[in-house]
Amino acid sequence: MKKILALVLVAVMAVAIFASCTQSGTGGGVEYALVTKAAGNAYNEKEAEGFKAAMDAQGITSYVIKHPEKATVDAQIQVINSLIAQGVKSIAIAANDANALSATLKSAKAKGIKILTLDSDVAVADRLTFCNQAGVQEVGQALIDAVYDIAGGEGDYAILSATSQATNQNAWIDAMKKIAAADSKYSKLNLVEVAYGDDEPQKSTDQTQALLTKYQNLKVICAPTTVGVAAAAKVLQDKKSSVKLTGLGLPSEMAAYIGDDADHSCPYMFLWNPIDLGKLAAYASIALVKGEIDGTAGGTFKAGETTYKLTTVEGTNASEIILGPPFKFDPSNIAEWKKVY
Amino acid sequence: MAGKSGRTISATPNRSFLKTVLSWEGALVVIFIAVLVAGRIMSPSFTLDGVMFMMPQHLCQLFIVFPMAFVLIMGEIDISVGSIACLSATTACLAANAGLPLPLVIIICLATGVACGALNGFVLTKWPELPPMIVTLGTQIIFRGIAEVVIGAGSSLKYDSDNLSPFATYLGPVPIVFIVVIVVAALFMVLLSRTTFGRRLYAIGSNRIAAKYAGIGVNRMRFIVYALAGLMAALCALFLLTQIPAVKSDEFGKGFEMNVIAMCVFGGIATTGGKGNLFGAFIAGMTIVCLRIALGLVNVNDNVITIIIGVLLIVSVLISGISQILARRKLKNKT
Amino acid sequence: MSEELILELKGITKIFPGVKALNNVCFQLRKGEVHALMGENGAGKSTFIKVITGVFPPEEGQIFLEGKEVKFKGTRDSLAVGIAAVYQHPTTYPDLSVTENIFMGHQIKKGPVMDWKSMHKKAAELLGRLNADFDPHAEMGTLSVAQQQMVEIAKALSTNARIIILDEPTASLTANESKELYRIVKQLRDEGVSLIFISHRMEDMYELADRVTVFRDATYIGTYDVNGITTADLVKAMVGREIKDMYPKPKVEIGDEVLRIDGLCRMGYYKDVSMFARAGEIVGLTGLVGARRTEVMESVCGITKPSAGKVYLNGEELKVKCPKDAMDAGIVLLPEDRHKEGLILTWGLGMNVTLPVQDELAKGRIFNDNKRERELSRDLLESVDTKAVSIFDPASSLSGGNQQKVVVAKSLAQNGTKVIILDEPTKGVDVGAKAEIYAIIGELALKGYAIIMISSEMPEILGMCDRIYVMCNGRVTGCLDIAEADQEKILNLAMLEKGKEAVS
Amino acid sequence: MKGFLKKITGNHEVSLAIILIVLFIVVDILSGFTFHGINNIGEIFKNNSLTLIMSLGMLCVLLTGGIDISITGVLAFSGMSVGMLMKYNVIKNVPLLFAIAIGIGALCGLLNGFIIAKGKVSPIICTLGAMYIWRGLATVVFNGEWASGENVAAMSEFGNTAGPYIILAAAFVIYFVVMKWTPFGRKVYAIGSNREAARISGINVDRVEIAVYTLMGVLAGLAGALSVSLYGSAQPTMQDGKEMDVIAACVIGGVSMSGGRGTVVGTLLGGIFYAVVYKALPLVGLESIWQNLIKGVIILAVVIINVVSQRLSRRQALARREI
Repeated sequence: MKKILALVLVAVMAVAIFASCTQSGTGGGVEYALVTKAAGNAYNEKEAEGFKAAMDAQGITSYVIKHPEKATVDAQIQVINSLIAQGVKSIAIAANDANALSATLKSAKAKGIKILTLDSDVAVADRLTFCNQAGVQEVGQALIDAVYDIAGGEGDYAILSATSQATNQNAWIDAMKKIAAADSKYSKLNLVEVAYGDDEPQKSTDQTQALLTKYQNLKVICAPTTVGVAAAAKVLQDKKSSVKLTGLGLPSEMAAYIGDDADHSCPYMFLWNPIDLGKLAAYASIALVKGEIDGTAGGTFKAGETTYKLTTVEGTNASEIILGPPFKFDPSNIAEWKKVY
Repeated sequence: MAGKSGRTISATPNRSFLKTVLSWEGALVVIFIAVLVAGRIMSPSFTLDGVMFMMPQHLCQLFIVFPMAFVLIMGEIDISVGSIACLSATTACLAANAGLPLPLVIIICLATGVACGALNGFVLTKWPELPPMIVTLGTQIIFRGIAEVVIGAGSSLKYDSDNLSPFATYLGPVPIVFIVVIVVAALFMVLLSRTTFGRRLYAIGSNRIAAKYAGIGVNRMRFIVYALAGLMAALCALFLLTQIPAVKSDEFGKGFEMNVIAMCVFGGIATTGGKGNLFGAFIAGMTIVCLRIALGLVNVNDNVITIIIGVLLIVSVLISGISQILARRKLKNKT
Repeated sequence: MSEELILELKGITKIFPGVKALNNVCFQLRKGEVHALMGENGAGKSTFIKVITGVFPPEEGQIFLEGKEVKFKGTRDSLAVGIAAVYQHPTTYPDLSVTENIFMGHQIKKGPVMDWKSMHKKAAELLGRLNADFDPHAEMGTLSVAQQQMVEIAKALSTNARIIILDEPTASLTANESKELYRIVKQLRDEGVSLIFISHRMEDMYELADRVTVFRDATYIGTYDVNGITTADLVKAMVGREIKDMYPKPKVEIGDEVLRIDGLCRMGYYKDVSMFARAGEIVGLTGLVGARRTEVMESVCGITKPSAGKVYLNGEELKVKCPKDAMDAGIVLLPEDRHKEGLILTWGLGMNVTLPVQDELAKGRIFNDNKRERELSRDLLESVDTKAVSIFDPASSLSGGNQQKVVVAKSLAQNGTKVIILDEPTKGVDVGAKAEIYAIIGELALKGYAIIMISSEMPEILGMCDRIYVMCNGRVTGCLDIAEADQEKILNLAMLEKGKEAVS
Repeated sequence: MKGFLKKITGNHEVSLAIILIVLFIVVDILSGFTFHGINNIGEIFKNNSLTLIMSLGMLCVLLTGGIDISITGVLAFSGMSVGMLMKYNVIKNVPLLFAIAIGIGALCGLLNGFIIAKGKVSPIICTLGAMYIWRGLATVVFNGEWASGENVAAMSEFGNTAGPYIILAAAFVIYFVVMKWTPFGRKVYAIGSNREAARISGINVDRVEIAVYTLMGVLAGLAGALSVSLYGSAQPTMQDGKEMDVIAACVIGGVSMSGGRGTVVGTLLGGIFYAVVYKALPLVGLESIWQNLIKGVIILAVVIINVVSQRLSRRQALARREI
């Protein structure tokens, strides 16, 4: 009896495997790969959309976009390993952690795979170049100015970041702090805490509430992460709190909260275009594989109509490609942009 | 030396090849081969090199399958192993970053694991009426909590040294970790099926009170097994560090306990204790590893794999339930 | 008592996987009678009860209630027509209150919700009717077994049962508690309730029953008037043959003192227990249930820790920290509950027998020596004449008597044994197998072991032992030599509470 | 006085309530009397409403001697279903969405119950498998999408009304009545206390068990919809790993893992206890990083203290026994 049941089990499994196989249907060799931070995140989906658009525009079909199951390094390594085993030529990756991927990326490098990063960087030795969505300096400046403006020039503000290890959030926050320290204009602004919501809606919600409870005189929260800013916006708007919000957010997610009146929690916010970032990563991948650039600073390549240049990351000899300055979303343009991404 | 009535009792085991093949382990081997064949058909990258390349990351969990099988055979459960791996990896990182030599790093890592396991064992043997599920749930949160306090929430602690790289190398096409897993598997199999230690485990799992009356130090055995689970979790952490050279308190080893329990149960080990063997658990673990690799290579969403494992788990347990019910019916019809 | 039948079963057959538990059995119960149901273990009594209450629907046969045929699909149906059962092991809910235990399944409701107030009131009434003096709010788990049994009877009464079935109600009761139960049974009978009760104790039957029905090997043997049948005839009906020499005690030369227990205490269990046993001697340890005989012997064997006192073996003080220490020293315990403490039922007989000595047999004390284990276990099992085909048969497949033989074989496995402690060796063993076990015990004494036998059965104590210790409520109240011992003396000592004079 | 003390220490719920009140007052003083505000208390309930609601279902499951670790998988699947229905404008009606989520949860729970009761599969294994399945389906079926912001605006608005509080209160009142005063509730206790006896006294054990797991599913489904409305987002990984919090809340509240023991009031206190500590830590200056560590210590401490006090009272009873 057990035998028959076991055979049934085997059959069920075989069917399941082949069913899932046909579902994916990626035949042929894969050359270009994009690995995002995790499945589900709308921002990541937009990056993927841009990557796909650029590849399609170049007539390249041998590419794959992989969203790891969860926003963990473990899941990301699993995905990268399977790409290495498939023998891809380049991997563009938005790293979940700056340190943890190094062993995996080294073994990819050893197999001659071109590694580039976008959105969040890894240790510079582990990649050829980094597609930077916005210059650190520019983002820091835009955010601290927004805080200054919304707070009315003085008062307490807090930052709700992703994780304490998130490379770009940390860079932006550092830049904000440096700019604020350098100019006496910002001397009356007081940063009370940098809280971490780990890019989870729930934890971000909890952290926002904790900030409100802890600091009664809080005027502004600045959240330089799309997940954090959306969670904080909901908390503030639901509570009809007098605390206002700014940061980096997706227009489609934030449209409900953007407005100049008391009913809305966010007067304005910033972001670059993740679709463009995805496109940039795609063109950079192609350029690396074709040998147009080799990852050293000074090289140039064409992305559609625009020509991009590899610049040096401050304090290192590694390169990065800067997408452009952040874009401001306010009540006047949000309705239009929320349809785009 | 027959008794008064002169009745004799047979002492020859009744083994048959057919029975072995038709056992659950036999079925697992068939499934394992089916997965390999299906993988080969589906993906051109599913070659020996490809599989071996992807294996190390998945194989680490197998270290914990063996001691977990021991725990389950005793009729208990340990859901803190993932956290123990996390904490051991943390101490290993601290030790390595402090510049300690590799042997010392390894000792510190393994000692952390044993200490954590021993804490489980201590609490559970000091107050045997506590359910293992709740105690290890508590320590699960505590161990990870300690790692969190040490590392910081959401941050990662980098293993800042190359000295683990010998463990990440290959012997021909075979990764070192695979060889170590095989060796460990063999050791644990011998321990369970050939030694008095293993016999005691089955005795405890089948009837704890009778085991005590037969002179088995039940609490001593439990303590040893939980400490062993800690040790193997630390070994898992060590090898995982070669793959993921940084520890995040909320990620490292997370969910391992459930994956490992699933492998054990799929391998025919009953959570009620006293039943199952390591060969089944090992093959089940390898099947799941290869399934993950195969589906990963054809770019199937990892969640599909999760669903398949869930279905396999329930179906495999259902089969034994159903076959029992059917066997009973059959017997009834005979009489 | 009238001749009118309230319940009649005809041609009942019940089949379990592999066995016919009941084979064409019939039974008649008259209105207002107390009807005893007797038979050896495995004769089918308990199954029969479950057929009456609808737990197991029979494969064949009919049930008539007051002449009308009824069919029970579950206990719900039988309860509805007024049949209630009180099972052997109280089937209570230890975590719930007494009231709830009484009314489980037929709660009093006020609209959709339960009416706790009237249930408590009704429960108190029912308990009052049985002269029980505990609070219906009390948690069931805190009550004694006798009190729990009262609750079970109250539960039967609460359903207004016309037929109450008692399955071995006195098995775990003390003599006084049994008397209380007799009173209740008689009271119920006088109120017009018909009762069926199952018991192994002849005294129960003579005290209460009007008629007795005997089952053997799943078949119906006969129904007799209690006054019209002798004990010998009844035993013959139950066993199917005459038993000539029940207690084959050999003549043994009694040697030196082997075991001495001196002033052993365990807080809350027993106090100042002193006794000794000599080589070749069979020492009886008796008393009522709850005298804590088992607890003393478990401490001697290292299962529990005594709080004071010493144990000497061959004149040397023995330090026992765990059961293994006691076994290594040469003290072996055959526990009372075979299923729970003695055997691993899912294992083969062979592995069960060699479990305590697997270390000694193992190669290098680590690797199991399967060949040696198999040979040793086969020899031992044959030496006690176990009815089994192979040492790989699971222990669960054997009958109670044969399981007990496996436990005996297990206790013989190790070398250097000096003292064998048998805790209720014939409990739940049927009459035929009992005699065989007594024979084995006699042989063991002949081999020079010191034997301590805990038993509640007076005939077995008087038939087998050389000396008898009697315990009451955690104290040794006396030691009798076999020559001076009789049932009355033992009972007096067994009921000798501290500070009171012997009741004569 | 002695009797009073005994009553306090003898009853898990009472002692827990007292500890909770003391803790509350201490925290209130330490935080400069900001803790007792209605907003703060409201927030405590709201932030923990998912755990609290699911702990009711878990209570019943644990009472029967089972366990269900698939609840957050069910939560994610039902929550995602609701989120996607809204995102693609299929259904916008909030009550209807709640009903759908509850329906999905009920089906998931029914499946668990059926496999456990009829297939005689051990609950932890069945629900472990179910956890994998529902969590996986939450991603695969909806292609890994998220729904948030404007997509789920209607649900989100509901989350900001008194709705969640009412649902929470209603769930507890209903469960309190059902578990204490209806035959169904008592059957659940009976099964956990002595399964064989329950069978013999005519309780359809299988049916009750299936009902218990189905109810667990209902509550997990409800929690899924509630999660979407409280956090304004639905993503496949939502509430990952929180099933252990739910079990922990029950255990702290005095529910026995072996079945038969535990009350609705205890469960509520267990859930709040946890929540108050969680909320209080940052207020008394302990960094949030210590929260998890302290959480684990609390769980362990509560179960150990329980055993120690049981042993103590048994020892006292033995010492009183006359020999």
